[in-house]
Amino acid sequence: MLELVLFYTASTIALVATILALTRANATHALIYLILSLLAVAVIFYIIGAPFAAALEVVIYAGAIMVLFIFVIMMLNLGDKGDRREKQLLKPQIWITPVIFTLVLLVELVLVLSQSAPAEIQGLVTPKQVGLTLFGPYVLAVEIASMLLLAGLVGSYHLGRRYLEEGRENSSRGRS
Amino acid sequence: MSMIELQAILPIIVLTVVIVLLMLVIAFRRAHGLTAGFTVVGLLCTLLSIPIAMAVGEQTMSLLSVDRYGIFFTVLLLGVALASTLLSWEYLRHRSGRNEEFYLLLLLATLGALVLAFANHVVSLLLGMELLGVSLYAMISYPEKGKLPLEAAIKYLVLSGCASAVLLFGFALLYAALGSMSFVEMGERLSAATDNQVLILAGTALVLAGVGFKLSVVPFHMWTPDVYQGAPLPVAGFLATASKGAIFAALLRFFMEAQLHQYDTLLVTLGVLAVASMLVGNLLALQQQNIKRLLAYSSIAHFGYLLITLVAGGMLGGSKLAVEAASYYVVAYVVTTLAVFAVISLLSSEGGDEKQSVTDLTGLFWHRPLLAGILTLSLLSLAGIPLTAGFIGKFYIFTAGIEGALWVLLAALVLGSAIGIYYYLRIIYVMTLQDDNKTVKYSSPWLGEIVAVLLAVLVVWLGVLPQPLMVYVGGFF
Amino acid sequence: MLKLLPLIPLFPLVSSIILMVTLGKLPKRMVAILGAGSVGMAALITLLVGLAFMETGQPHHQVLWTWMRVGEFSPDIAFYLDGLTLVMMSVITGVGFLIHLFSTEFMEDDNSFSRYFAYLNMFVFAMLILVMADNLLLLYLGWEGVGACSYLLVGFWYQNPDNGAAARKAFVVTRIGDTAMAVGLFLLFTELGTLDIQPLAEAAKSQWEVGDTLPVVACLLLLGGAVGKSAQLPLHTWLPDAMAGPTPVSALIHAATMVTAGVYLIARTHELFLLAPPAMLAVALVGLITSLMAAFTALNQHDIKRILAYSTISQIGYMFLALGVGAWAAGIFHLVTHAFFKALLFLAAGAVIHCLHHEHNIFKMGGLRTRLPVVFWSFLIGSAALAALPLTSGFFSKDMILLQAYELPGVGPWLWVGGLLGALLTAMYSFRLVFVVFFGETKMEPDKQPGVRMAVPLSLLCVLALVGGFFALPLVPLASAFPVASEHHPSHLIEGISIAVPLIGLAIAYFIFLGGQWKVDGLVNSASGQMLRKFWFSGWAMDWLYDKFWVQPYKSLTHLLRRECMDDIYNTIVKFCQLLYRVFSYTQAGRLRWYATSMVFGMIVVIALLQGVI
Amino acid sequence: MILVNLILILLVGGVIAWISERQHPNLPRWIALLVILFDLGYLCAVADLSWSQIAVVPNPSDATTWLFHYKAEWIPRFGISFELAMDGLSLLMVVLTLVLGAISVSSSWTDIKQRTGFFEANLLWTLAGVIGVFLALDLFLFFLFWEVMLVPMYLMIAIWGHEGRSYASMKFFIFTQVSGLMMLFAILALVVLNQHSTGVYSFSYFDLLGHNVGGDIAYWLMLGFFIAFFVKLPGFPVHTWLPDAHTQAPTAGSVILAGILLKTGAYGLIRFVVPLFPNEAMAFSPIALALGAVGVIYGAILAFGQDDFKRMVAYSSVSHMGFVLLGVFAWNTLALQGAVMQMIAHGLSTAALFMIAGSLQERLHTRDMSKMGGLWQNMPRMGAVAMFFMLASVGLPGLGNFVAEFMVLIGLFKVAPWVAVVSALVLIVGAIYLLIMMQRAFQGKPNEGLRLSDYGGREMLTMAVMIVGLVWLGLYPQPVLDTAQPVLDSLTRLVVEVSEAASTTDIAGAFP
Amino acid sequence: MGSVSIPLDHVLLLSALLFICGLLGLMMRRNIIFILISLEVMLNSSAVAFVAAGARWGQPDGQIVFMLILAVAAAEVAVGLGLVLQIQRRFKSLDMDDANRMRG
Repeated sequence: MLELVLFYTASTIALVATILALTRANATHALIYLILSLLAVAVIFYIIGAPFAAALEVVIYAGAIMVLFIFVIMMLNLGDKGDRREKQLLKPQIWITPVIFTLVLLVELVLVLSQSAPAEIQGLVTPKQVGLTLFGPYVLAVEIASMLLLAGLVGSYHLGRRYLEEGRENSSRGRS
Repeated sequence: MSMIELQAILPIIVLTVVIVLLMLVIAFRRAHGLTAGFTVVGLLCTLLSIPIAMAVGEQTMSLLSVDRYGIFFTVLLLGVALASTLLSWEYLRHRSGRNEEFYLLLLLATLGALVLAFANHVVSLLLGMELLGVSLYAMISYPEKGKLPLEAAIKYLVLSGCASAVLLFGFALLYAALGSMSFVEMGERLSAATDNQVLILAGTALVLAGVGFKLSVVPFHMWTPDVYQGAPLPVAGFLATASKGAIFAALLRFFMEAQLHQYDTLLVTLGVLAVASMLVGNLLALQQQNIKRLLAYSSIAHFGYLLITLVAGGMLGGSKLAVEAASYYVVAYVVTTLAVFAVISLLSSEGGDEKQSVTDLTGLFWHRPLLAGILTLSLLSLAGIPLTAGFIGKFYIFTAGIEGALWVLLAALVLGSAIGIYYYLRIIYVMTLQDDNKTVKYSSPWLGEIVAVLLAVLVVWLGVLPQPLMVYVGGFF
Repeated sequence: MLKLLPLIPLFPLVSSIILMVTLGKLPKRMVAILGAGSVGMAALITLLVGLAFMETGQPHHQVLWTWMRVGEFSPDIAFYLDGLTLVMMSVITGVGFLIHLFSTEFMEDDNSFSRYFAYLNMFVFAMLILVMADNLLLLYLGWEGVGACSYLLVGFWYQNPDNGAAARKAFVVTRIGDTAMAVGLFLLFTELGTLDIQPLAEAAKSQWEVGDTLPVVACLLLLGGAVGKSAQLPLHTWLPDAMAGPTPVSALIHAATMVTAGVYLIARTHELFLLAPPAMLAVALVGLITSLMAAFTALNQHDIKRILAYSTISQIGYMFLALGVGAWAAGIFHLVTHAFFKALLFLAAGAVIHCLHHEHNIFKMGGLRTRLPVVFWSFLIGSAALAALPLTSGFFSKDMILLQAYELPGVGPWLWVGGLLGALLTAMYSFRLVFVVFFGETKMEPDKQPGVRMAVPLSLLCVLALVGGFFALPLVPLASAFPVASEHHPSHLIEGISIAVPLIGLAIAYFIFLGGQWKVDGLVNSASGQMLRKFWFSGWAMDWLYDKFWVQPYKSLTHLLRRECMDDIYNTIVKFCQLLYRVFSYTQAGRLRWYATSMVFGMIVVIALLQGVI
Repeated sequence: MILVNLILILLVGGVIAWISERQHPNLPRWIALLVILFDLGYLCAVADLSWSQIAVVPNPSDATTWLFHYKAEWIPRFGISFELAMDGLSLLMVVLTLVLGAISVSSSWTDIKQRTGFFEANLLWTLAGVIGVFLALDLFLFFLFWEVMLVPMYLMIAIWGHEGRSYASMKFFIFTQVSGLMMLFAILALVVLNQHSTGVYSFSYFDLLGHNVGGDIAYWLMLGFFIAFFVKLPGFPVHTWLPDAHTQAPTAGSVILAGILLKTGAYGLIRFVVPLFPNEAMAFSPIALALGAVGVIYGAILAFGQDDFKRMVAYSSVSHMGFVLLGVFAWNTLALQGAVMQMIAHGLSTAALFMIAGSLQERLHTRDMSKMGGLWQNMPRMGAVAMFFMLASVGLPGLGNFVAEFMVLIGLFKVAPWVAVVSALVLIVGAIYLLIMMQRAFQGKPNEGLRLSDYGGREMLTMAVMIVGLVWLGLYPQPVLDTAQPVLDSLTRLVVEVSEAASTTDIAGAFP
Repeated sequence: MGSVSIPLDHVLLLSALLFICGLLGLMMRRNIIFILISLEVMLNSSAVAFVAAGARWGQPDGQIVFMLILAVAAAEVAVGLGLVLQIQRRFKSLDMDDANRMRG
């Protein structure tokens, strides 16, 4: 019972936090809400028997990836000046079509899920199991994922280096 | 993993090793020619490893299955990568900036494509797709000047990420309903499953939407022209051929192994998407003045044609003819499209702005007859004129469609082709115009020209003597 | 001797080809010798062949080669010689030769002398083929060939657009008839399985009964062809305009030979017509009405050649009348005499025109009797024969026709009365012409006199016109060709009336146009008189009618269609595609949010489709 | 192998002509001319046919009874082979193609001044494609030639055409291509359905002749073939590509288009549509005949409305080719022979008219007849030649066109008298536009200021060939008729057999 | 914890809701940072769905996919943020509505 209550509470928090995150004008605020949402999701993972996933959610998602965002936001030094235009969110022509579409999609998905055969969560999957499987049948996936990360690395390196180099050029030009 | 399995995935291993080595090479010495040369050698080594891999016969592993089908696409994709490398070299040679990482990204993307060709599992599909995608984001935005590549890259990144999420969500629903992520097992459970049909269909729909995006099928096609236009020419070529080809290969395998064809509504959906792609794609290209955008629209239409084979395969209960048709068409499309991109990219190999407008081709027939000839040939192949690969492809689709009695789809195919001829011919016509103002001396990018000529030869060879390839692609699944 | 038959058309053909190929490089003298000489040779051989034929009297059939053979359809290039053919050939080569001779002088000053003879020889060739043909297809070849030559010659002086228009009109209007004839040939072949004239007649007789529908249809179609070629109602309008050609051409083609081809055709296929009495009646009526209409019109014209043209129409009407009443031989007889005197008249008119600075208006002439005596006498004799004054050639032939018409049970007497009226009018207009041109005061001085090459043919034709009918010479060979008419002599009263009527006409003409005793100005100048006059002058407003109901509608139709309305269909498709292009292009707005929205839309659609909701 | 060589010679000749341009701009012309003449000579010398051979009635489903037959494996996966065969009909068409090919080279002698090499190469390749169409008896191969010949033709119009060439060439290509796709569709459906009943794929004409596809679907397949050929023919209302293409093409292009390319459509009707689908074609024939008659008249009416000389001739082609349609769908020997004759005669006469139009344009730089007039004065030779071909087009007996039209009509009259009567009206309307053409261009007041050169020796020689040809066809067409006769006999027999078989099993009643 | 029975539907529903939130953000926001955040939300939602599905079958596979999704997200975000830096420099704006040079 407790789990159920916990689950619904966490779900509500996750949803509300997400909605708040996506409606903020300020990027930093939004990120905070998003981290809140991720933490709530981690709770849910824990409840449905995936403690390893819950840990990763907190450590990597909320911890590492979100920090990336925050770094960039800080680097860009985003002030309030960019946020003025976000006020347009309130204009109907901006939100009416997306909202209608999402509502339709929501109805579709809800209908689908409500018609699916009832099934229940089986229970705990221990980190050990996960580890064994990961380095068993999925060992190749790990290797490929490493390559994926390498690709991300090389890509961001290229882009970021350019950013830095150009920034240096600009500043030097500004100086001279 | 057993040795045999390792031997079977040797191409992937070799390519990975090459990537790592290339990184080291770049780290030690930054030299454009060296990097490109190393890339070429690496790709050739990968190609050479294929016979070794094939020596152990077909191997099905938990994530990858190395079979004739996968090998076939591997060869194709490696070929594309090889050609793209050479074209990129010609293209980047006269452009400033650090070019070495480009080849790294190219190889990473190729690796992703290879994984897709072998993927028989949701996880490998996901990883292959993402590896391909992430490398492409960087490749698209590679040029250091200009806003368009950035715009293209961010559009592609956001939309592709969205598509990935949709695809994953769909797979999650399928997984929730079936309890397995291996295609074959999914197929087995699918035919056994009686409940949860709704969930399965919803999952399939989302998967279709995700893959449809990557293949730029209408209505998920919007990104295509913008990304093509913004991407550097060799990248656009790679995107149009390797990326789409690999994803289609994976989709086809998923479709066949998971036996999705038992759902009539799926076939109807595919049919609707096919018709929409054929018509909208061709119509959008009708008066397009930018060649890259035009090719983007044309590729939308071509994937509409390709979907016909899936529908036909479904109607016929997964017939070999449909797979054969699809495989052949992919090859024809890839070779032809690559040839087109090769020519346009070579025209822009002088450096400076890319030759993107149709009017840039004015009089090409008279000052660069070789390239113009190749371009004409390729355009005719895209239009499906006989003696070219494109015609045999279309022939296959027609045959498959007739076997499946898909009259409406074939009617749309005829209609689409009719519109298609117009814009392909328009380019050919522009090339034949007299343009005596141009007295510019062109350097001759001979390496790239060799690639283009080889591609043209392939286009003709596939169109004139298709029998060997037909026999090969007839043996899948 | 009979084997020489193919040589007859060959001479003019070869001559024509030589003249065409040399393209006017030959000296005029050579051209003249070739042009006239070849026809002369043809005439000579005709004479020889004719004599040989008269010895036996048996029809001669000669196949040159198979033209085309597809199954049972196998028309040959073959000639058939019987009395009818012989008569026609004689007229064509004989009169033709004289006219050629005349032309050598008449056309001497023309730049296109060689072209003229090339055409004229070609015409003689085609006309000979027409009459010698053994089958209807070959006949059709000649038939069209003469039409083409007529077109070429009418438009000979091509620099004047009016001549071109006249030539086209001649060609197209006769083509209408030709088309009917062609359809007739289709019908005959489909029904009877052959186009060879003799077997055709046999087959028709064995397969069809008198009064069947099919022979009537077939004969009416053939009549259509004849009507077109022979300028009968309602396809007569081209002939007066065809006078735009050189006058000897008018003499040869539009008086003596080609325009009588229709008569020949009907005579040739008379065995078919015998199976179709309604068609026969139609022939007679067409002939009679045309004859009267043309005569009225001739009375009102003031162009010398147009008068003769209407006169020709009128006379051919007589021939049709003859054919229609079954007086085959009489019809052909009139054809022959008509060829003599009408050729004479045209040549004489040509001489007048030649000597009077190409003046055509008779009211600008006058008093030429003394200025051009040879021409005057020629004209007088010709007119006399035309008016059928007793003892001239025209008298005998026309008399025969009228009498045989009278004989016809039923409508016969009515036809006879009509014929008489025509005869009266003929006498009136022909002598009106003579009186106006040759008598009275001289209004214009001739600047030259006809030379020998003009005078000789005129003289010879004078003789023929006078005595050509005297012995009923042409009737001899015809005897074998047609069923013998009953030897029943009508009463003397009838005969007497027939003789008197032309004389009355002559008298009326005298009183009105020469003596001036009868003042008809008041009558003519009254409102209704003017209207009638205009009506007659315009040839009963036929041209106007055709223009209004055929030419103008056709022109507006072509004008309407010329922009190719079928393209509108395809252009609409193209426009539609372009519209779609613009619409779809508009969706490619370049906005990321919009693209994402479209993806969501796609997802909605795909889910709905897969769940079978849509 | 003879048949393969026939095509190869032209293909290789094209390449040589192209290359030779570098030596001298005049060289390609000579090479092209010699190649074509050599091909013609090769056909005559190597083929070495006697009349007794030609007189053998070929069995439509047995290739060995044909004059020549060549077959090589090509794509066994689908039962596609490289199969060429020649019978009397194809022989006639091939000879016509080569003769008109030589004529078109001559006609473009001075017309084309730039890039002669590539031009002649395209010309030769077009000819090769057309000959391929006339010889191919594997349906796949046939389609291949059918499509491929468009490309060089397209280039000829697009590169060397007149002011509106972009539109015209595009239209030409799209019309033929789209209709070709329908044919491809029909071919494949036929093959697949045949495969369903026999178990093997085969594209061979000889195998497919006896297919047992019946019912509605056969009717649709017949339509697929029909549309492709009908567009090419061209028939009303899909003829509209023709006036544009013919008008804008360079002279040689017009000559080839009108003289040869249109004939491929007619050939296809005779060779494929009716023999492959006898019952369906016969059921369709009322519509086809109606379309043919409308086309005949419509073309003539529109020709009258044109100011553009070439456009007028183009519409006259529409009108004349309507006769071919009539002849084919009347489907008796007489009408068929007429159709074959019409193909040849029209080839010559229209080619000549286009050459005249081309010469006029070359000299006057306009095709507008309202700007001409009185040209006879300046160019009597051209005038005379024009007059001859005008009369030939009018259908003057003694010339080829008459024989053709008469046979078509007389054959048609047996089958559909009223259609024949309506079509016969073209004798009148046809005369109207041709005469007015003559008037507007050559007659009337000459423009004194013009200094125009008349036809020279080369042009007169070319014209003489065609004049002699037409006269020969008009007066002694028997050799042509005899050559085509056995083929047509066998085809008509085939149709009769099939329709008799059908009437016993009463399949014919299956159509609405 | 194995005793609890949380209906799978509800977890999936949650993930669907999150997913739709992400989509909505994607469709409505103009700031590229927010668009990337929306993307993360969507990826996360599908991760939730996978974990739930894995839990439903008692398999570790769902969690493994989740981990891989983490890698994917990391890689995408890395490149994405690199792009954001460049865009800020070139366009002087993060508003994606400004980046619409290519159209038609």
